[in-house]
Amino acid sequence: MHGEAMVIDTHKHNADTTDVFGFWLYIMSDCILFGCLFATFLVLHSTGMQGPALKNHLNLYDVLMETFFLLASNFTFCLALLNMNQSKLLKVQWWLLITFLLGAGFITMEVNEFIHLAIAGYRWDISAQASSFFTLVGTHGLHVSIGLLWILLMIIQLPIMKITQTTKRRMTYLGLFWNFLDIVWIFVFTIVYLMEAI
Amino acid sequence: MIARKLTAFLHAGNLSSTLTWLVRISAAIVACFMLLSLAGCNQHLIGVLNPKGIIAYQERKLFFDSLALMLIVVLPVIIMSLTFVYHYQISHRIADYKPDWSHNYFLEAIWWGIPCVIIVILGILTWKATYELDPYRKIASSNTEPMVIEAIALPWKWLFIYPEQGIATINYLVIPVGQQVVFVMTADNVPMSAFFIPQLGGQIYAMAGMSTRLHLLASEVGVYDGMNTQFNGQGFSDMHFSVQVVEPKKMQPWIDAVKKSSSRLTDATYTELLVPSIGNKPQFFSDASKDLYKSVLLLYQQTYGTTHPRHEQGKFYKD
Amino acid sequence: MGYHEASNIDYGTGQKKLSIYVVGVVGCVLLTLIAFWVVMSSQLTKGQILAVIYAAACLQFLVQLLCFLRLNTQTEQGRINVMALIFTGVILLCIIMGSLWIMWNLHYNMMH
Amino acid sequence: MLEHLLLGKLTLDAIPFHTPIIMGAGLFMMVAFFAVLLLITIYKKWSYVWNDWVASVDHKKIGIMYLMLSFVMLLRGFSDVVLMRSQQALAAGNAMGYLPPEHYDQIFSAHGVIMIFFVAMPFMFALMNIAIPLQIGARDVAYPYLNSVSFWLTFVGAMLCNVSLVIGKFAETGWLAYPPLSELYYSPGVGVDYYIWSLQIAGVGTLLAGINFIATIVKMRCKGMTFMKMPVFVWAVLCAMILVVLAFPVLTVTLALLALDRTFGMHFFTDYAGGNIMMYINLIWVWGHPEVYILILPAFGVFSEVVATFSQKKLFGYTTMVWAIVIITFLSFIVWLHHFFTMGAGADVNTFFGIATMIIAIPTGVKVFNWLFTMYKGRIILSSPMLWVTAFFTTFAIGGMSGVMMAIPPVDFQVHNSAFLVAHFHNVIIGGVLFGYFAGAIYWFPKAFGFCLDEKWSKRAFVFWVTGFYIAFMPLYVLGLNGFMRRVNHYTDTMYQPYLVLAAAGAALILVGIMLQIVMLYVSLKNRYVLRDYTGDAWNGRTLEWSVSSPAPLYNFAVLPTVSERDQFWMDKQEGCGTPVSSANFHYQPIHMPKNTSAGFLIAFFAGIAGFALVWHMWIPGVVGVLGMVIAMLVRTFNTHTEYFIDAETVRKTELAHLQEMANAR
Ligand code: HEA
Ligand code: HEA
Ligand code: CUA
Ligand SMILES: [Cu+2]
Repeated sequence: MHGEAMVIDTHKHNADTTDVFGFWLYIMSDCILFGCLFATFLVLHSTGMQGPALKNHLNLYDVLMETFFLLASNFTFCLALLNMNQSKLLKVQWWLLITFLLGAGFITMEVNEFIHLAIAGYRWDISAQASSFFTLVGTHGLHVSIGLLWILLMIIQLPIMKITQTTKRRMTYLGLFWNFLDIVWIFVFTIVYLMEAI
Repeated sequence: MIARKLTAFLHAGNLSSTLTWLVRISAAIVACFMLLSLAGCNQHLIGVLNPKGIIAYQERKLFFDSLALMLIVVLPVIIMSLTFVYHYQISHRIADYKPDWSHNYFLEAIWWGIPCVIIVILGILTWKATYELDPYRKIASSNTEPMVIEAIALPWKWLFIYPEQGIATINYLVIPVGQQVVFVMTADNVPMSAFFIPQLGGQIYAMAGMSTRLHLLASEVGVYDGMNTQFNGQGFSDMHFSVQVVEPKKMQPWIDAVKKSSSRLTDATYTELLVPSIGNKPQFFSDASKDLYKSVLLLYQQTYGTTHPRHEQGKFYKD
Repeated sequence: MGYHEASNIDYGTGQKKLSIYVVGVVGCVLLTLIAFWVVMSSQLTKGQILAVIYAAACLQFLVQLLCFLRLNTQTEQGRINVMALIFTGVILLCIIMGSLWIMWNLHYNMMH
Repeated sequence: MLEHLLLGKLTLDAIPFHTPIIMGAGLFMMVAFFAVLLLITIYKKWSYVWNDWVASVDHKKIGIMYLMLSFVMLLRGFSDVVLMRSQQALAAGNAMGYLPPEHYDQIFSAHGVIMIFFVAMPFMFALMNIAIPLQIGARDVAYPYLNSVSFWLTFVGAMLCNVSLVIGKFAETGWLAYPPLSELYYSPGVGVDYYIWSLQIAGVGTLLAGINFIATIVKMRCKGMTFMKMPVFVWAVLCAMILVVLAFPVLTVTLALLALDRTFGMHFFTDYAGGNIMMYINLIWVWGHPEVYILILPAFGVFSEVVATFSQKKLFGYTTMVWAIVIITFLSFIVWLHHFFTMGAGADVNTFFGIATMIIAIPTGVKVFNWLFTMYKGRIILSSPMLWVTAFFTTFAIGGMSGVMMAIPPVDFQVHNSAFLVAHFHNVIIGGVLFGYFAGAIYWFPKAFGFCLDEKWSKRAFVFWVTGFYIAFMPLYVLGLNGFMRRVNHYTDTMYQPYLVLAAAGAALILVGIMLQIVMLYVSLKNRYVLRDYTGDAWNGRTLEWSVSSPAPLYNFAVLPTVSERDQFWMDKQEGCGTPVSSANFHYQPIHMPKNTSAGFLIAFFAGIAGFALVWHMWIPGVVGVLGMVIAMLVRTFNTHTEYFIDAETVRKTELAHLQEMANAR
């Protein structure tokens, strides 16, 4: 009995891993969210009713560019994490900034594409296929934008709060989130863009 | 034995009043089920309990078969729950108390096993019946080719088109006895609806831009109630129609009579029908276009952009 | 245990190593390019193209899981994470495949 | 322009001045609301209410707030029931009753939504919050702050749903808002938007709570409590929460797509332009079927606890119980099509899903048998929780049986959308979920409030509830088989009327039951000193929550317990060392606890503003709401002082006081 009482506080000692586990669960639920969007996209694209085709408006080289932006940002974020472990605050911020820029590049290109499509007459309210395209890609884009805000927040917060258990944990979350978005993009790239182009 | 136990329940002096109530309740349930089965011979019944078509007969049979099959376990469960609660009450001071007895392979095997067996039997029944009674499937026991009737759900009324005869009706169906009929259906300017004639057989949804089918075969002459079962707005409760099952030889005279009707199903009359209305009386049209059904389907399949193809037909809801 | 040991908290997210990240990024770039090339300029049939791009996507998914997310079963937390992922994957497959199967059948029945 | 951005579609016309019933109800609610605010002000309780409740992150208090939310919503849900039942009893033949379709349609839609989302779900979370951390020997849930966010989101969702009563209207579409009926073309009003946004907000709250409880159960169990030593309630909740995390995102997506259709003219579920209504129906049931098992699994958990406790016997077949729950969890994801057999997917699909559905009867049946044999050779104390369990067996067996019958597609073709279906699901939901939660509420009431409920009134209420239930719903089976459909506002065939009058009488009996429950609450509150539970172990319980005082101290356990057996507390009591900490000069330690925060309330508050603004297309308030949420979250992230210590002396005093009380009680 006495021995156990010496443990100051079990709540605390679990807290960090509990936290990340919770975030992991959130990501699992996000997987389902994207899964449903993919299913809807596939269903709406496989029925006979077509409407205007997306294929004619696509520029796949741009999409390839976007893919590489996202991939590169993922890599730079990992570098930020590496430096976080070695407690090099300035370098962490530096890599975060690069990550942010790459991500921002991705979003800019995507928004650009959307505007182009809309101008060319492929608007979200023209057909179910268009709706599902804009919604699936847009939801991913929204997630990336939230990720960007979060990266900004970390860039500001890190010098204030320094590298502590708390900020490390937050960086771990953010890493999971950012990575997850890249994984979703693999499937967006394949299912939405490549399949459309065949 | 069970009955004796039950009466013992009711008369036992030390019984708490609550328990008495419980027993009365279960008696009430039994009464309910008796009522159900007795109800079968009541001529006023208009549901599946009083079937007038091949499909409905089989569906009722399936209903009672599965009920009987399941009662094999469910009745004992109900009886056991009441007896156990009664018997092992602490006030009864039964010496037989085994606070740690919590595991027995044999017993557990039994209650995994028996439900499994029942579900396997039920599953096989289901498998066969689902294919046999598939609404898309021609009724095998009849060697006639099905007569085609196109049904369009309109805002709170049904339009029936007899394409081969070139006539149409509102909320009124006449079909021959002993001959299978296939209803091909869709909806226009109304949300998803469902077509159902309980005494003849099951139901199926009708949706705009899509075409579902339902095979039925009436086996007795009579007048039956048909209805929409899927809630589709304010006029839902009144979306009933009348089904006349007649001798085959009476079909032609009726068709001829309708053909003499002065109103024809033109584009203009159809447009009027698209306006929401509740509780329509039967109407008859002498001349119905063969392509109407197809064109309604296509309209929904081929309209793109932001305006609903029927946006001119007036607001669906009085807001 | 207490605060002092906090530095080796078990996030279940594996060890961070530059070399592995580099392998990951190179792998992903290659797989992306392969898929892209197959679509844009190869002479394969449609079925074959589909097979290749799906295979590339799945492979890249694995590469990302292993090299970036550093998913592993070395630690307790890691195992729980993997389990959660697998269960989610199974359910996701049920939902997506089930929906497609159902919708395909409905559609088939309603267009004929 | 500015006016449009500020007020959107909202005008004074939105308030139904011309309908006295609604205005009366709305006025009553407003008066009650302001009366409460006034009372708080008069008694100068604002700081107490704000600091100790609104800002609380204590799972015990959040549990109580969930319970109160559920109770208030029950009154709304039941008033809907009274209207529906009386309308259907009256409107036969040429009579049209007193509710025109546009009201009646809102009423059954609101009833379904409120009962499922704002009565049953909060009730479930109430029981979970009250019991789970205590049962697994933890100080709190994994994320106390998130717990508060979840509660307030649920609360705000419920409020948004109720605002529709006074400002605008509610959906007239049924509780699942099938398109195209719920699309802008067929439902141009704001009803469906209220539906979407109140469920969206409450849904996010539920999802977060689900994550929270999984993390709690997986990571926070006390030493020695392996998975196979958890109480069955904990298992049931774990699985239900897994269902939440995997199913609720589907609801979020489905409603979001519908919202996109309605707000931005997209075409996911329109009946033209390639939209696919069948996909909505498919998706909503991918969520909807697991949802009903989310409700029933915790009830199964409660039954397991209650049966074992009141039979004073170990739960029979623990391992199979757990496996049954796990199997049900998985199966519930592959049966959703049974809700639309009649859509016409063909025999292949129908057969598969029909049989998959039936299989669920096997693990469920196993559970029933295990409960039965827990009672067998036990010593049953017929307290009111046990009475509810007793009633559950019969009711659920009937309801489950009718469910299995509908799992046979050809049978379903006949009873789908009929009163038979209505009878089925009230049978399982009331007889399973509600009876179970009632049992749980009475069982854990002393743990949450420190005193027991009055047994006599409790039993009286029980009798009326159960009889009322059978009289209200058995006639519906007969009606359904006779071609009486659900959601009808009136009917021409007067043959149905006697059955519907009977059903209305049953609902009246239930009403009496509910009133008796309120009397029970009142009487118990009045006699709370007599009914006080000094020992902390009101029922001679088996699990850890009974080893601490009632109500549990802020920190739950002075020393986190260690277990080596399933019913550790029961075993300890058998060996005569019931309370873990029994020595007065024990060496207590300071305890680390999360601080209260009003961030949860604020986030939810702004979410409510955003939701209301989205309903009415008020873009400026919408932006304000969203920004408010984001800022509240950001500010919270900069706050590093979120925890504090309860010093050892306070712990010691609290514990000694409890020991003293126990000694006195003896
Ligand atoms: C949890 C779910 C739930 C519950 C409890 C109930 C309870 C009741 N329901 Fe309801 N009902 C639904 C879910 C529920 N219902 C749904 C989903 C629909 C479909 C809607 C649609 O068509 O779209 C429906 C539809 C529905 C209809 C419409 C049928 C039709 O379509 O024609 C009717 C008709 O009378 C009805 C009756 C009743 C009655 C008499 C009760 C009463 O017997 C029960 C009274 C119960 C209570 C008043 C609640 C009990 C109290 C609590 C749970 C909280 C207690 C809290 C504390 C003690 C802290 N219900
Ligand atoms: C808590 C809620 C709950 C629960 C637990 C269940 C449980 C079950 N439900 Fe129910 N159901 C609903 C809530 C619930 N349902 C709701 C709300 C709807 C309608 C929604 C709407 O349309 O608005 C619905 C609708 C619904 C339908 C659709 C009908 C239709 O729309 O046409 C079907 C069809 O298969 C079905 C089947 C089942 C089955 C097979 C079970 C099984 O899990 C039951 C298993 C239990 C038992 C079988 C009893 C105990 C077992 C034994 C005593 C052992 C022996 C038994 C056998 C061997 C058979 N349900
Ligand atoms: Cu309904 Cu295709
Ligand atoms: Cu279901």
